[in-house]
Amino acid sequence: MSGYRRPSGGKVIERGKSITFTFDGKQYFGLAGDTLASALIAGGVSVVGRSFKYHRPRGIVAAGVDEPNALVTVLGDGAREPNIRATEIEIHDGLVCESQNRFPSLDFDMRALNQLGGDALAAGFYYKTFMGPARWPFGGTRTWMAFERQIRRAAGLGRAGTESDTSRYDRVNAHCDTLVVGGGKPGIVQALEAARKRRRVIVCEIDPTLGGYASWSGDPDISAMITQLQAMDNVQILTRTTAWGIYDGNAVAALERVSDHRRDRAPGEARQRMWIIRAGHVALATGAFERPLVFPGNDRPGVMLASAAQRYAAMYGVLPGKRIAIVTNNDSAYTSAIALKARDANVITIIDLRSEVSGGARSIASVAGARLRTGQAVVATAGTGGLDSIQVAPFDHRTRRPTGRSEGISCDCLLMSGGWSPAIHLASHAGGAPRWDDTLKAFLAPEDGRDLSLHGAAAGDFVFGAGLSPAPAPVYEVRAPGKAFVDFQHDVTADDVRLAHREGFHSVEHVKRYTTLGMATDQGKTSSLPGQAILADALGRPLEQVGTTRFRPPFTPVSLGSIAAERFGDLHPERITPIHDWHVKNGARMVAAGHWQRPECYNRWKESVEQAYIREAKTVRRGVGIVDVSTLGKIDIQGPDAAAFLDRVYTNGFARLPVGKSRYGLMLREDGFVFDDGTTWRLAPDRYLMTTTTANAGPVMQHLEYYLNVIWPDIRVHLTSVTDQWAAMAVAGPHSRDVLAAIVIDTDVDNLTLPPMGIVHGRIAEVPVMICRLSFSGERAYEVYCGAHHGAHVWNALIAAGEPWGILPYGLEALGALRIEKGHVTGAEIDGRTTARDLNLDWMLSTKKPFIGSAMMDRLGLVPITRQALVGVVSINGEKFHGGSHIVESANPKKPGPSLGHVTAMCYSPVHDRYIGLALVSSGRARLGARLYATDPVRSASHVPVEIVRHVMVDPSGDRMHG
Amino acid sequence: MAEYSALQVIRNALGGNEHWKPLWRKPDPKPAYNVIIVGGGGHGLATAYYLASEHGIANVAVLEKGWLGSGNIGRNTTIVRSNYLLPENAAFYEHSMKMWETLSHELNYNVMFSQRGIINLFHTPAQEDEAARRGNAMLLNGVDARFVRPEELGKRMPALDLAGSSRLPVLGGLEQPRAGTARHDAVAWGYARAADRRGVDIIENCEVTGFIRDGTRVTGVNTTRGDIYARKIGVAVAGSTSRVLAMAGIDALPIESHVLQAFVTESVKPCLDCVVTYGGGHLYISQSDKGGLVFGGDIDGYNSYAQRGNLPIVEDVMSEVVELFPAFAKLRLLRSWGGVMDMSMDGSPIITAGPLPGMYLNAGWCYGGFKATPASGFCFAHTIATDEPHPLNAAFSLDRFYRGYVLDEKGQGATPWKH
Amino acid sequence: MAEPFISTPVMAATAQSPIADALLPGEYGNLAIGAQVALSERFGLAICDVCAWPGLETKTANAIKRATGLAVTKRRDAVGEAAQGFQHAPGRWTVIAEDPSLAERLTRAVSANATVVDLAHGRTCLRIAGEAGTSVLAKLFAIDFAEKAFPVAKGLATSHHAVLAQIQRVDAQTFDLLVFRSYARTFFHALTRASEEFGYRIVPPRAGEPET
Amino acid sequence: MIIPCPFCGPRDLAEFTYHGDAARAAARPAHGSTDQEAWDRHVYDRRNPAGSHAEIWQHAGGCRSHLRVVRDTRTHEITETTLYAPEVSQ
Repeated sequence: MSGYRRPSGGKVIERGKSITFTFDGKQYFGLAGDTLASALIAGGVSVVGRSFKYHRPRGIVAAGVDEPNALVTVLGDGAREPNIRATEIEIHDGLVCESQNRFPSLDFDMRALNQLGGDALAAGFYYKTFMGPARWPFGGTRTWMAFERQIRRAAGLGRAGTESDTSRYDRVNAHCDTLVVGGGKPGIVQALEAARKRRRVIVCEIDPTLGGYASWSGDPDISAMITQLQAMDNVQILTRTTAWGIYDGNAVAALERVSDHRRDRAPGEARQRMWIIRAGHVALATGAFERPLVFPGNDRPGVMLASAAQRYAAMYGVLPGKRIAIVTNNDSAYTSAIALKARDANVITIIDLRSEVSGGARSIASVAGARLRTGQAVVATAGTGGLDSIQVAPFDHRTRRPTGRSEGISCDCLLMSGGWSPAIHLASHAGGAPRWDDTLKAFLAPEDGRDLSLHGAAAGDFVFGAGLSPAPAPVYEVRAPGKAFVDFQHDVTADDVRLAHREGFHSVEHVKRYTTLGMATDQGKTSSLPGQAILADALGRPLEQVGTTRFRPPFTPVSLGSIAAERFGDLHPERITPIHDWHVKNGARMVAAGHWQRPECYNRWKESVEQAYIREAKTVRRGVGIVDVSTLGKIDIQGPDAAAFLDRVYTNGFARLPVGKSRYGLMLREDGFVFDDGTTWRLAPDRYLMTTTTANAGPVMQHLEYYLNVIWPDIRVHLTSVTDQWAAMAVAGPHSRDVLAAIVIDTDVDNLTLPPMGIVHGRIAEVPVMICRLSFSGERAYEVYCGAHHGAHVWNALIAAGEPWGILPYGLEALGALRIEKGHVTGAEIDGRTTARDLNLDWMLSTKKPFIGSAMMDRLGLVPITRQALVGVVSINGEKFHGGSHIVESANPKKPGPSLGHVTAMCYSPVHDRYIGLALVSSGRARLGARLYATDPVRSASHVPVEIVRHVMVDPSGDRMHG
Repeated sequence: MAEYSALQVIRNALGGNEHWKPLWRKPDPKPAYNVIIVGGGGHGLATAYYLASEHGIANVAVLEKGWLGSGNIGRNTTIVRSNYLLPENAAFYEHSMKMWETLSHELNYNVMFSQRGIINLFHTPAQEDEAARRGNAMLLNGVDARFVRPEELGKRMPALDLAGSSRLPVLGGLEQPRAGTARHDAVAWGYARAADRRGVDIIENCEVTGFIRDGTRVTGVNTTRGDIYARKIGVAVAGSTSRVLAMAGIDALPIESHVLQAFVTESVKPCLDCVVTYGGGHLYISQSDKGGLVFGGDIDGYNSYAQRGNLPIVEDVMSEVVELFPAFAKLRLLRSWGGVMDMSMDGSPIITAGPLPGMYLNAGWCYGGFKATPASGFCFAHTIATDEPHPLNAAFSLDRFYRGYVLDEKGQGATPWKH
Repeated sequence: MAEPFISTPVMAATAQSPIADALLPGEYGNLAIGAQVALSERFGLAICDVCAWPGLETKTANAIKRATGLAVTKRRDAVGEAAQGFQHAPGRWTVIAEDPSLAERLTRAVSANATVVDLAHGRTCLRIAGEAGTSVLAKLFAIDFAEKAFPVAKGLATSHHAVLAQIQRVDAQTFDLLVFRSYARTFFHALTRASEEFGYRIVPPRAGEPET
Repeated sequence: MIIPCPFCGPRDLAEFTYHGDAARAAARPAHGSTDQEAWDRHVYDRRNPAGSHAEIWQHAGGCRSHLRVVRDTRTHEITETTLYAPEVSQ
């Protein structure tokens, strides 16, 4: 193409402010205000990319978001950003971009050989071949996968990076009475009207400046209107902002390109910002897209939309060629012709597919100095690299075919106009079917009753000038030999659409899926309607009955980073206990438990995790240890019916629990399976403190709230989450009482004052504490609760007090080892599929009262003794086995036979001096004493003989705990 | 019609592709059939195909209210896997997997089943044990499985952030190497063509508006194209199950309809060679042959028939993609869409005779229906033809819920939006 | 026999703020036109949740008024010199005050009309003040911060993803945020990050309050 | 989706958790009922209508109230929202 910059003109560029950028390694110059596209056209570049399938050279077709061809990769701050439309990149010094989908170079692309495949590569050819023989060695999916590898390499557009994207994305919530999408004239009119009524208004404009079509078509009123709008204090104007989706309740998602157009960013400034705008009313003034025409060779660089050329001339002072021809089916191209002429363009001819052309159009053609050829069509284009000439022939618009001999016209730029399609995308996101307007030959927005309106061209209100008609002739295709493209990016031709029809694909959705028409990065903004028209022709039905495919968010592609916004990397929410910093300072390996961070173990002397937890567990069994259990869910339960409420939600009784005592409780789901467990403390006749597992704190709270608010509103109970109010630490081991006795004041902690499950109040190092004698480990143990802000202080005091007895902190792994030895269940066993009986907790199922789940827990499938039940497993020869191993009967690891169950948890047991575990094994109780195998073929290939034992493997009588 | 082959493609190309025939006929409905299948999606078409091919019952009509394959068969994220924990599910989905491996040949239509592997990432020691439990279950059930260590993950997925946010580093993954992706629409078209070739009538734009009853027995359907009678009527309408069965007077089922969104980015050159799932949330992602990253997450979580979802899930899913692959922050979302899922009360499907005499039900696929397509059709055809469940679908009965024999792969109980 | 704590006042000598390490006084971010927001922690406050029994909401509001001097009613939240109170759920108030005996006074005042739960340790109170305050908060919360929708003294409950938060507007440009203590550190991090583009100042704790 | 919480005002979907059909909650068998069939129906069967659906949502990320929301499952249009009161559904 022989585009060039005029010596004057260009509304948005700054003459004299030269910008240097790099494209495919070569330096170019542009002007401030240029897009990459305008700068490349001004620089005489015609080939900007290669097409998806045939790798044909492609140039710039459009001037905005509808651009199908000119996609480049921006090489910014480390992370590559592929597939960005050159028409949307504002150039700035230091911009580096490269073309895509070409090898080895843009000018010479080996994969252009694909074109030699010709008709064999027509739509859907891959469904019919590449299957290979049905039998070995190339049977199954082998053949296809070999071909697929090649296909994948050839497909795809730009290349994604592998380096982390370090740029910042923001998310902002906004509220307004009226959201105006589109800052062209109709949008500004809507915004001003709403603003004058003192409504809160937000205006989103996709371009850097307001004005839209009015601006580049030279509307005399537009500057004043913009000034007026900018002066309103109740109007927020967001430029470079694309509203990309409308969701339920008029929640509109929009992307603001905050600083992509600059090299430098202020501290904290985002690259892009996602707006979520909740609008009372949405006014869409999104304009319309000009359609291309489908004729052989219409994809040659140098062929461009007429309005795009007009826009480049007006906004950037750039003309796309020295000899310009125009082909059209409607009057709007005449407006473009005269506008180009006004900017010194040489418009040599206008080829109109229509045989009848209005007087208005004729006179414009003559003013523009262009020879008017009515009833003619472009039947071929020619040129190397760019466009040199076109072939024009008489045309019958009913048959869509040329009727006579063609004539060559020398030109370096061909502008096309196939009429206009209103941008109704956002209005259709709710799913309503667009309505066909047979006058405008366009789909208009569905009426779906939401608080949403359309204005200007988006509503089909086209104004092309005095005496010009808004209605195109319903002909979009010239059927002549040669590839005529409907979807430029995806290389879908008119013949492909007809082939799809021939093969029985008669729905527009079928044609889209079979040919990939409209599935490219421009989402069919240019290709949809011509494609549908060709299908309608093939079906012999009016376009109205063919319909259009469904519009889906986003309106135009948006970066994943902008939608994820602040929600990744170091901004992930994380919960820490009051003692967190101590853990970190003292060598804890922290591990995630839901959002919580918990110590896994405290490594010393380069110990392994296993060495550390064994040491820690031994300390608890022989001396005394301390563990941070602040993560347990805690719920304050108050009210006259608190006891009755607990009796309903727990399987066991709580009404008769004395004040000052706690009890272990079990909850079922309504369907009879186990939901959660924990201890609940009675602090007063009408007040309990419930604890839940760490993982289920939230779900249990919601469960209780649901029953209180929805099912049993008469029960007078208040619930408050106090998880964060209390720091909690368990002191466990034979010397635990010694440690407490040494430091707790204001209460005794002897066996009489503080028996198992008893609760006392006292103070530790001045801090009021509440102590409950509870054991998860099976040792004598106490849970010390204090106000969370004092947690670290009390923890330190306990550590200091425990020094004479060698107190050590222990982490999750040791906690796990201790509980496995004792046979306590956790989330690994309460996995949503186990019953109380499965877990040997049937003793907790009260027969004296109903409770949630009691009606469903005795169903046929929940009671057979063949169900998997909780047992202990002990390694017979001392060999290590693993959590997640399955229990099998066969000694042969190669033929393990069916699974009888699995190991839910395992550890090295200091007490037994060997590896032990808990397992859910079918008919578990009947297998006590059996010798089976724990097999782990997927991970460690271990196949370890184990003995099935009772699940309580330490101190079954409870003497240690109660002593 | 001629078999599809490379030769055929070339021969036709030389003829300007003028001689290709429709994949399926467009017949008018006959007054009666042996079997009517309501629902022209993957499962319905597969059922019709296997009725004809396995049971010799070709006098079959498939009724589709819109265009063929307009439901979930064309809206899913195309993943095929059989990495299940529970033996009943494992047996069924593994059978399906084996059928997938030969499906293109069986149908003489390339469904592009690509066994690129699926990797479920794990991030904590507890998750590692969970993964081992599942992986071992798979191996013991005769399904392929292996552990993948971080070094290999890094090599196979250069953009994967192994360190994660440090809160959830990648400790490894459980891979099913034989799993992969297939071209979803092609499955519908392939089954439609193959069923049609065996004489099945595929009738599009034919909406069922009621059931014709003889006492309790269902003997036909009223449709927008007239009444059609049949000895047996199979219903395979996924998210529309409750709606359709309500016409037969069934006012409640263990099913809720929920919307699941799916997403695709712009095409890029190959950068993700397998299917990956994130253990720190709910995300599954793969790259299509065209180059787009295809992914999805949780269902939106409220009853819906709208085939579109809302922003909270969109944001959740994008944040998880970027969490795993920070480089992908700069890739761009091209399109999102929604499908209506028939969420069952335990997350597992229903393939059964009933609930009325003469009626057969295939439903409850949650968001796992695509990979089940061949086995679902195979078992449903068996159930319809023989009035007995195939051993593979014996556990997928309707009364299992009430009897307590639930197949709760996720352990979430009767909370369908959590499965 | 055990007796429930009515409250566990925050004792300056032994208490530790979860964000103490992050509260480094100074100015950060984009200071091209100076810091446009000030962030601080109001540490050591008494914080209570007061929940009325159905039908006794007015009596409970009156009791809060008696105990704190705050002009709260069933319909109005209040910001006073020594205390603040707002209804964050039907019949349910958050009351905060400097006075450590707040919980006891409230418990006495509401008697059988309501229940009181001490949350002095369970919640972290952050204050954000300044011109850009609402712009920062709009990044974190999907709440309309316009004064018409969110007038001075009003308080409400909302959330930033997993983090539940209660927010009270203290004056046109000042907000108090109550978040769960365990989330306070990451939340404060998010807050500072959201503030960076506006420039922010971390205000040191007032004299008499613990510094670390 | 925006749900107008009667106490808090319009709030984003993200602040709410779903609890399903309000009619089902209202029809829960009495505590202690041993009518197995009634429990089967309650726990497992759903009406799942396409159209107007009265359902329960909890404003878990706000005031934590349970709401009764009438919503069209085909369009997501919300026509009614009240604080949940059991008598409403009966």
